[in-house]
Amino acid sequence: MNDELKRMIIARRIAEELSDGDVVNLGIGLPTMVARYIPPGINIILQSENGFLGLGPDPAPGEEDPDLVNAGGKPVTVLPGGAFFDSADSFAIIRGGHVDVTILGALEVDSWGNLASWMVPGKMVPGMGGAMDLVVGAKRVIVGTSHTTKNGEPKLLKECRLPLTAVCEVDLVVTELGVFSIKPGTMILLEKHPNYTVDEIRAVTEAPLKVSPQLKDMVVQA
Amino acid sequence: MNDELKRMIIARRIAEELSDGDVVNLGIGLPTMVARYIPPGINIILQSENGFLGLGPDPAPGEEDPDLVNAGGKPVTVLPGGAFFDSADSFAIIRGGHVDVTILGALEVDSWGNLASWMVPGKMVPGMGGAMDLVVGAKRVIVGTSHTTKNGEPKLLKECRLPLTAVCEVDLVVTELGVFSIKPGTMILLEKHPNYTVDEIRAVTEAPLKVSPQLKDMVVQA
Amino acid sequence: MPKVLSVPEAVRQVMDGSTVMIGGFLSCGAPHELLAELAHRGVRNLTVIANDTGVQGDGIGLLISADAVTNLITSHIGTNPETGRRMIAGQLNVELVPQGTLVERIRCGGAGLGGVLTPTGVGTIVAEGKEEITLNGRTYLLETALRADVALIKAWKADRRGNLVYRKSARNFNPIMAMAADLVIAEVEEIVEVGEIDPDQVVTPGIFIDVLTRGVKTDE
Amino acid sequence: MPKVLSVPEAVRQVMDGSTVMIGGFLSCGAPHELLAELAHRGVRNLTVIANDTGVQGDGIGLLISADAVTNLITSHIGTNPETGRRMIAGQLNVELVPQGTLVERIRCGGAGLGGVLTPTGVGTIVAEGKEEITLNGRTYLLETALRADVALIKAWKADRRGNLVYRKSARNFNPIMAMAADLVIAEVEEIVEVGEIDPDQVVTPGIFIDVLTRGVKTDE
Repeated sequence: MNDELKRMIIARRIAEELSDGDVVNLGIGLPTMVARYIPPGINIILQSENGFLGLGPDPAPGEEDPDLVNAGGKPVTVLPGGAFFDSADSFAIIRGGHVDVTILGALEVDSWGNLASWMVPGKMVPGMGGAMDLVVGAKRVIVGTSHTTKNGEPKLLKECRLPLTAVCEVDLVVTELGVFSIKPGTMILLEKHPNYTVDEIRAVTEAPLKVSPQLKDMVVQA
Repeated sequence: MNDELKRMIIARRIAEELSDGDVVNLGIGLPTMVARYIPPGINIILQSENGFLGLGPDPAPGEEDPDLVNAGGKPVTVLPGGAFFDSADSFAIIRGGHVDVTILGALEVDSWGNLASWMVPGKMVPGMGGAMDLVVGAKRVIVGTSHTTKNGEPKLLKECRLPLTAVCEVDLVVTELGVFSIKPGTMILLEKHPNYTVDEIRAVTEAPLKVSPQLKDMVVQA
Repeated sequence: MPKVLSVPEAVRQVMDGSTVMIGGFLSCGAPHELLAELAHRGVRNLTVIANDTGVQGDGIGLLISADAVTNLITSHIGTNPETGRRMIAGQLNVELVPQGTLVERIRCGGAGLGGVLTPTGVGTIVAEGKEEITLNGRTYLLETALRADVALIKAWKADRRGNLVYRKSARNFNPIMAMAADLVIAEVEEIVEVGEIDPDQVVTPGIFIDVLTRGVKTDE
Repeated sequence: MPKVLSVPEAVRQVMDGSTVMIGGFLSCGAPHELLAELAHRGVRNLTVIANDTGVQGDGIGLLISADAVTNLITSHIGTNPETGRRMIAGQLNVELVPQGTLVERIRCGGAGLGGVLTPTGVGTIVAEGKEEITLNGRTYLLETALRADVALIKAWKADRRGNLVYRKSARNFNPIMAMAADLVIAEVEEIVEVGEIDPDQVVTPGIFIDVLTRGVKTDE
């Protein structure tokens, strides 16, 4: 699978998790793509941690407003019924449990629901930005990540080795190979890519894996 | 002296303490009267702890707005250049040291700068409202009070006996008999009513009293 | 999207024994219609968190006189002698909290914070039983978060998404309480269509509001 | 009443060695004119408190590249590789703080609070060396207040009293930093007369602002 296809499968599958009326924060990168796949009839409210609710689609070319960007600094729009606020209020919303779902990427995620997403000591230290608050504060934390690193190493681990973003907060992990829930110490395979066997998935997963009795195939078609 | 004259003398004298541009919070009752005596050319900004800056004069009869009241619930006006905010911001202003002067009454005030103003156990327990925050947070705390109780008991004590509003925060005490600064353990008489001797004032003051070498007469005429 | 309910329907969601935050500063910015209906309905055993208890015969005063309140967390009761009488008679438990501490404790409850360190109350009876923490030579009290089952708030205008704007000094505790309760009922003077409130002027975002109900207009 | 100064005059008040809060989120809502002038002037040894360090060649990135910053308290440096290089080379001390914690610490500094208890960072390296407090079974970190000598902020409009309004997502850290520094310099796109900003729409009251300076308009 090429990277773009993986990202498409993951974003599409995560979109199914959203319910009408949910307040959702989408991380930069892959999570941002989730917005494209939201099923018709489901209206969600996107929260942008730099200070607003009601994040809308990209502006038409030439209509960009430097005062209206998402948390990645990209020009966006605001929908009618949106609201702007300062960073203190934005994180009161986030930390206070007023975001229903936060969707973000991972360097590593483990069988205890721990997430590592913000630094590789000595190599890459971008900083945690709003991720620690989002993962601790949101009612539901969904991690969307490629199943392995570029070198084919597992990213779904027994225990994270990199510095953590938060402890025991991840609720669901979606990769191009499957959908996994967390039961402390184990990941439960809920859905799998139809072209892969459970054993093939297990071979690239370090976390202890159980298969749900209701295991079903992921929808992977665009 | 009748009560109204006392109050007038006190309010008038306190008004002399204010400088152009000061942000000032006036307590309910006597302190509210201070606004009437502010010298020409001195423009202060009044903060109302229920949520605004730029408190203006009383509204004309019939012009009262139930959404615009002072901390005593009385209809007031707002001046051009004012600003409304919520109670969290109001007390961020107060506690954060952004009020230059707070002026309030006292049940007792003592030689250490302690103030008691919010309860008489078993008798009267109105609650502290915003007073504790104001006294702790304002840069300068001026107490305006009659020199004695209705029964002639001293209110300027060695040590407060009633439950405190705050510890060691009072900077200046103004009564109808004099103006007093605090040097821990002592009150310094800075000005006195021209019709009273130092000994007469000492006789109705429990706090240890020193007389400033620059002692002068208070202005007591309206 | 909040439900738009009548005042009686809205108030039906407040149960006996609930913890209820109530916005307003004396009469100003209090949800008068909700309070009158709540007192009328005869709810019992409430824990009320509010700046004050208004005056007798109005606002929260109606709940006090209707014997609806068992516990009260507030900064000031001096304007309603009935509250003091009931407190002294042992019919009402009152926790007096400095106003700035009260609003920060509520803000903590809404913002997912466990508490704050405030210098207010150090050396007074407010400090009794509380942890004191000294940082850089200054002593603070650890004051902990407050949350409620229900918040009854009052705003000027709402749009159908529940975005709220307030008017003048009627804002006070309302926006802070809107964040700190499981169920938030907003009494508003007017409900406008989505898009009629500029996103830059929203004070309380609609995601906080569960129920909208129309009260009377105070500016008419 | 704030002084209205030119950008160079305003920036002259920032001394070598100062602690400086800088508003903005990446480029959005950053005081670009003040930052460009400050980098140009060659100020040294600053402690900067800001959400991020922008990108190379813009905003706070100019200060980083100009070697003006010795200490940095921030939530994110990933958008400016120069910041990371200097950190790894030991030329720049960086304290990384979760964004929600950073803004609360600044708010504490402005609001006279000593600190807050936040669940964010518990069990991570952010917790190292910090006091942990458990309340009702939940563990929090005690995060302490931040203040600065100077805050450089950006607003949309000011009136001559310094009352500020912001535009869209350019608000971010600006109103919070406006409360937390001894000297507050606001770069604004327009200065209007007193009375032209409705008191209900003021976001930052003018009492917080010491200096106003005119920047460029971003919406033209």
